[in-house]
Amino acid sequence: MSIFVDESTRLVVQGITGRDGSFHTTQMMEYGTNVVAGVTPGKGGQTFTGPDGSEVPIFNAVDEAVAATRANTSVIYVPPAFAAGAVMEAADAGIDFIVAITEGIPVLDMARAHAFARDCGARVLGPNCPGLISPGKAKVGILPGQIVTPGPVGLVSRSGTLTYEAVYHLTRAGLGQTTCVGIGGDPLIGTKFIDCLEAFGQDPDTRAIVMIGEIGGTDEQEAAAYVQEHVDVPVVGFIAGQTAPPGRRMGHAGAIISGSAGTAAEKMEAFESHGIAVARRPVEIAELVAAALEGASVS
Amino acid sequence: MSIFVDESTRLVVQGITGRDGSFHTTQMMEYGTNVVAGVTPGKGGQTFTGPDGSEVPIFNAVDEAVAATRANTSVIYVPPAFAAGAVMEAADAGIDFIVAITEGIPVLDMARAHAFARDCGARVLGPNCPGLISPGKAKVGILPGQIVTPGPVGLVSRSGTLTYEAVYHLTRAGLGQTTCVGIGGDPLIGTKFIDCLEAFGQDPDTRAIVMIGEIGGTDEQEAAAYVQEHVDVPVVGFIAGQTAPPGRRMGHAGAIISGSAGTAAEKMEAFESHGIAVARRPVEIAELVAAALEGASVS
Amino acid sequence: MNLHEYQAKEIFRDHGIPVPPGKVVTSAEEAASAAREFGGMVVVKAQVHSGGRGKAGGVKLARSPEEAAEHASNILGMDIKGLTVEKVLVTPAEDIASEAYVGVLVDRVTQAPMFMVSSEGGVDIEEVAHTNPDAIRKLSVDPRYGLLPHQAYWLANSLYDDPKQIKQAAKIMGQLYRSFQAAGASMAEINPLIVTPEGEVKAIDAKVSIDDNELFRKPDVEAMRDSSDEPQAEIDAREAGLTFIKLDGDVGCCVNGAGLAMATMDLVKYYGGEPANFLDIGGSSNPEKVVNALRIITSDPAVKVILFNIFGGITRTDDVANGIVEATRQIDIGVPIVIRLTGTNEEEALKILEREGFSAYTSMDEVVEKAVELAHQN
Amino acid sequence: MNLHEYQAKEIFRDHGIPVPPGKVVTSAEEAASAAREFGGMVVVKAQVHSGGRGKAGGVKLARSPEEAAEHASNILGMDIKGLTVEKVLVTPAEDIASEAYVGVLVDRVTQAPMFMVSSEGGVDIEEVAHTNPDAIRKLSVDPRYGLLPHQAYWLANSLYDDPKQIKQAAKIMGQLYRSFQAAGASMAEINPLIVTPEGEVKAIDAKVSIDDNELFRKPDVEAMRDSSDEPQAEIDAREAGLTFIKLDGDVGCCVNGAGLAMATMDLVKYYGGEPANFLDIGGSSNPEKVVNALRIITSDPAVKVILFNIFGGITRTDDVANGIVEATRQIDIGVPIVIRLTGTNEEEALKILEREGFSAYTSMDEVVEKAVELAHQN
Repeated sequence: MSIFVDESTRLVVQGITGRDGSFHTTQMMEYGTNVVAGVTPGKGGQTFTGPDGSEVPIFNAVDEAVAATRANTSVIYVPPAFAAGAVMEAADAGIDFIVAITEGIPVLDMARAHAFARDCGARVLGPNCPGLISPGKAKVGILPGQIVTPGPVGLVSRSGTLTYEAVYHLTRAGLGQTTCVGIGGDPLIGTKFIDCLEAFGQDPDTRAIVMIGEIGGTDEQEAAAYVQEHVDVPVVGFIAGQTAPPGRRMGHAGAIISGSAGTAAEKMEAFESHGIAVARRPVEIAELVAAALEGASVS
Repeated sequence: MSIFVDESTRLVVQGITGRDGSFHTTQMMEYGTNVVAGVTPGKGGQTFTGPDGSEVPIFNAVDEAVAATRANTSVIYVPPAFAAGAVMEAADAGIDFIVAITEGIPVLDMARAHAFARDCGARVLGPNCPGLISPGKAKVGILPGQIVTPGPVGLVSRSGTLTYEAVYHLTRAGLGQTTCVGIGGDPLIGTKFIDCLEAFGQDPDTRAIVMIGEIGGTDEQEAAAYVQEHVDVPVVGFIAGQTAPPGRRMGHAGAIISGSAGTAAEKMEAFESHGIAVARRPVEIAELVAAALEGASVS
Repeated sequence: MNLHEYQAKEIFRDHGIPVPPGKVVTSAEEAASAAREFGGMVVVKAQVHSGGRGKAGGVKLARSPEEAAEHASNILGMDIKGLTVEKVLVTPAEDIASEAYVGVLVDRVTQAPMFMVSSEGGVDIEEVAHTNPDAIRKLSVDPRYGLLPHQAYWLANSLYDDPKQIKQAAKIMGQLYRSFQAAGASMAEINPLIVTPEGEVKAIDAKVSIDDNELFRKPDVEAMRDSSDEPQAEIDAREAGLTFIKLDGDVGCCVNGAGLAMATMDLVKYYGGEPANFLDIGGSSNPEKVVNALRIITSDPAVKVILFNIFGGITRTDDVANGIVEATRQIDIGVPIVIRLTGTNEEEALKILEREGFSAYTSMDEVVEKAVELAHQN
Repeated sequence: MNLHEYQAKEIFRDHGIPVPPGKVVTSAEEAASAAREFGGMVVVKAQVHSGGRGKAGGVKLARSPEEAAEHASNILGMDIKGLTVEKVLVTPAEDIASEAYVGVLVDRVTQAPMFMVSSEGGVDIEEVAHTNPDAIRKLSVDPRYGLLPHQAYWLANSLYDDPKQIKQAAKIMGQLYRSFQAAGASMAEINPLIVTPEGEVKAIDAKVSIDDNELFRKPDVEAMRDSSDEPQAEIDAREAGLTFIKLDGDVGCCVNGAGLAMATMDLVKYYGGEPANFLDIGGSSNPEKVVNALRIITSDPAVKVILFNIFGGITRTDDVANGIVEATRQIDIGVPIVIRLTGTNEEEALKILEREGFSAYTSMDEVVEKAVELAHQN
C-alpha cells in the first residue's frame, strides 16, 4: 500500500501550460501517474500532449476539470501571487488532496487558504514542497522517479534534494519505499509530520519510517512525542541545520531559528529521547533503517 | 410549552448599564426573567440592582459572565457600532441563543457576525428586533409584558409595535400565546419565519400561528410554502405596507420594495395560495385566529 | 442613500475600475467647455437619483460642444420621475462592441453579498431576471473570505469568450467588490460594462446605494449626500432622527414603529383615505421628537388632518401626549388632530390630552375612520 | 526582511498607534538639532537590525542637545553584534509608569496570526516565556475573521486594570493587527507599550519583520529595505535570485536545495571543516545562476576551497556542469573546486567536467572530506 496517492489518483495539474507545470506533467505521466486534466485560465479547450502522445484536456477552471474528468487530486505549479487562490479553487471544486509545489507564497495568503481548505474538508500538502511519490503507483510533484523503488520504508521530509539524497541511499541499500512525502519548507504547511506518521501507521506495508527535519518550529518535537505514543514501527530521524546561525532564514521560509527555539540540537535530542534513531550524516539514514528492519524482523 | 426561551433561560444582558439596557433589564426582571448577569466593559465587579432589590453581577466580558453564571442566552442593547462585535463575543463565549435588539447595525457587519454565529452553532434573533416573550415564563427584549397572556397561539412578526397591536387584540379576545417572537426589520436576520414555524411545529401547546410580515424580501413567500408543506395547525397572516411606494425604505432597513419584488400584494397572494388566512386589518388577526381555533376544535 | 452616477464612478475609479473621465456641470456653457476639453463626441447625462434616465430623455449624445450645450440646457431643470435635474455629467462617448451587466448586492437569503452578472447588459436586469433568468450568473460571496480569484474568474467567464477580456473583467469583479465594501454599499452595479472595439473592458455607467447604517463611520461617503432633489421635509426629518417619507394623500400620519406605521397607512387607504406620509417617531419617547414630527407633517399644505397612532411598549404614551401638547403650543397646526394612544401609561396620557381638550381614542380602526372622515370634510 | 525601529514606527503611526515623534539622523550635529527641536530630554537610539541594542550601549538618554550630540557621535559607527550603526533615532524621552509587551506573529501550530501580550514589558519576551509563561496571554486570530473586538479587549484586559487604559490598549491591538496585515509582516511587536504617569498608553519601541514573500506586491515596504549593514555578497546574491548567507569558515559551499545545503554545511563541520557560507542555487538549472554563485563565493577572501554538492532531480546536472565550466572561463577562481554531481543527466555532466579537467565525485561524504582536506592544506 501507500499513503495519499496511488493507482486511484486522478490528477489535475493547475498551471499545466507553464514552464514548470508542463515539464513536470510530462515527468509524472512518464512515471505512470494518471493525469486526467490540466487547468490554465484562458486555455480551456486546448490539450496537453503527454510523452506517449496521449492528449490531456485543458480547462479554464478546476471545477470544469472535476466535472469532466472526476479528478480527485490536484498539483499546483502556478506563480506565488496566484497559488493560494489556486489552492482555494481546488478545494472549492471538491478536490480531496491538493499538492502545492509553488515556493514563495505569502504566508498570510496561506493562512487563509489553509482555513478555506479545512472548511472544504480538503487535505493540502505543502506549499513549497516537492510533492510525493508512491513508487510504482503515482508521482505527484517534482520528486525524481528514477531514484525510488517499491519497498517497506515510509519517508517524510521537510526538504527536497536532501530527500533525494536519503532515498538514493535507501534504494541503493535495497530498501524500497511505500511513499516518500515532501511536506515542504514553509512555516504554514497543510500536512505535517504527524499527519504523515498517522497515515503511515494505517499502512500495513510501511515497516519503517524515515523522518527528515530541519531547523525552525517545533513540528519535529511534536512528531517525536507522537512516535513514542502511537508509532509501532522503527523510526529513523535526521535533522539538517546543526551549523545554521540563529535568526537567519536558511533558504526555506520555515527554516529559521527564532531566539533559542527550533535548533537542530533541540530536535535531535527530542528524537533520541523519544526512541527515534538519529542519523548524523545523510548516508547513515539507510544504515540505521537497515539495522532497524533487521532488528525488527529478528524480534 | 414555548419556543426559544422559558424558565430554563439564564440571561446575560450585554450593555446592561446603558440607558436602554438598564431600563429593559428592570422590565425583564419584573416580568420574572432569570437575569443572571450583565456585561459592560470596564464595569466588571459592579452590580445591577433589580426591581426587587436583588443584585445582578456585572462582568467585563461575556466569557467571564458565562463562566461565573452559566448564562445560556444573551440580549444585546449596545450601540450599532459595537453590536455586531457583541453578537460575536456572545457566540464565542458559548451562548446558544443571542437576541440582538440594536437597530442600525451596518449590514456587512451582520453578514460577518451571522457567519461567525453559525460557525459557533449559536442562534441569533434579530438584529433590530423587539425580542421575544413566552408569557408567564420569560421575556427577552423589549416586548411589553403586560399585553401578553399564556395560551395556544404562537406569533412571529417582522415588526415591533404592530406585534403589540396584534397581541393586544389576541389577548382581549381571550387568545393567549405560547411565544411571541419579533424576528426584526433588518435585511439580514438570524432567525427567519421558517425557523420559528419549525420551532412552533415542535411545540405541542402551539395550536395556531400568527405570522406578521411586511414589504421587502421573499421570506414570507418561502414561509408560506413551508406552511403548506410542514405546518399542521392553522396559520393567520398579515402584511404591512400595501400602500408603500417602491424603492423607498419604510423605516426598517429591510422594508423596501426593490423593483417589482417584495410587494405586499405578492406576499398576501403567496399566503392565500398556500392556505394561510389573510387579515386585511390588524384587528382581524384575532378574529381569524378565533375562527380557525373554533374550526379546528370542531373538526 | 443613493449616489449619483458621477459619485459612484469616483468610488469605482478609486478602486481601479476603468471608468471614462467625466465632468459634472450645472450650466450649458460649462457643458460646452467640458465637451470641448474632451474633444469628439460626448454624452450628456442627467444626474438624478432615479433609474430610467435614458427613457425620460435625460441622456443625450452630442457631436459638438454646441450640441452638448443644447442638450445640457434641455436636461438641466428637467423633471424625471418627480425629481428636478440639477447637474449633468459630460463624458466622452465610447464605441461599444458589447454590453454586459455586473452587480453586487446584499442578499437576504444567503446572508451575504451576492454577485449577479449577465452578458445581457445595458438593459433592465430585473427584466432579464424575469424573461431569461438563465442569462444571469449568480455567486454568493462568503463574508469570511471575500470574493476569491477563481470566483471572479467564474463570473467573468460567463460574460466573455476572449481570455483577455475575461481577465480584465475578473479584475473588475474584485475591484467592484472592494468598492462595495469600502463604501459600505448595499448595492453596487455597472450597467453596462462594455467592451470597446479595441477589446478594452470599461464601466460606462455606475450605480451605488449606501447602507444608511454605515454612514456614521464613513464621513467621506456621507459627504456625497446630495439633498437637492430630496423633499425638504425628509431632510428635516432625517436631521431630527425621524424616518419620514412624503406621499400624495391628505391624512398626515404619526406612528411609533415602522410596521405599525405601514399598517396605519394601509388602514387609512382601507377606509377610503389617502396617507400623506410615512412617519415613524421610533422607539424612544422623547417629547422633542413629537414636536419635530408635527412640524414636519404640518409643513405639507396637502395635509387636512393629523392622525396619531401610538402603541406604547417602550414608548411611554404620556411622553407622547406631553409632546403633542408641547407641539400645539409651539406650532400653529391649523388642521384637526386625532389621537389614538394605548399601552404603557395610557391612563395618564389620556388625562393629559383631555386636560388640553384633545379627544383620544384607544382603537386603531376608530381613529383611522375618524381621520378619513375629517379629511373628506376639510 | 527586518525593519528598523523608525520604519516600524512609521507603519504603526500610519495605522493610528500612538507613537512619540522621532527624527532619524546620521550625524551628531543633526542629533543636537533634533533634540533642540523636541526640547527636554531625548533618547538617542541606534538603528540596526539587531536586538539587545540597549545592552550594547546603543540606546542613551540625553538631557541636553549637547549630550544628544555626544551620544550620537558615540553610537554612530558603533559595532553592535557585527553590524555598524549608520543611523540614530532621536525621540523625546517619555515618563513611564508601567511597561507591557504586545506582539503578533505567524504561528505554525495554529496556522494563523497569534497575539502574545504580557504585562511584563521592556524585557526579553522569550525569557518571560521561559521563566514565567503564565505572564503571557496568547490568542490565535482566525484569519477568516481577523482580530475581533472582544478578543482585543480580552488581550488588553490582561495588561491593565484601569478601564480607560484597557480601552486604549484594545484599540492599539486592532491597529497593530492591521499594521501587521498591511505590511505583510511575519512579526510585529511593541516592547514596551508604556503607560505614562498621565495614563496615556503609547508604543515607545517597535519591531517589524516582513515576510519576504510579500515584498513582490508591497513596493512601499520593499522601499524600506536598508542594505547598509548587510554584507555585499548577500545583496548580490538576492539580486541574482540566490539565497546566500555568509558564515565564518573557509569551505565555500554551493548546493541545490536548502535542506541539502544545510546538511552539506553540517557534514563539513562533521569532517572537521568550517563552512564559509550557506548557498542554495535553487531548483532551476540555469547556468547563469551557477556563474553568479561562484562569483559570490569567490568574493570572500576567506574561502580556501569551493565545494559543489548537486543532487539532480529537477535540476539537470549537465546544466550545472556547463555553468561551472562557463564560470571558470569568466572568473579567476583562484582556489580548488571539488564537485559532487548525481541524479538527472549525471553521466553527461561528468563527461563535461572531465573534458574540462575537473574531477567529480558521486558521493557526498567523499566530496566533503576532500574539500575539508583541501581547506586544511591551503
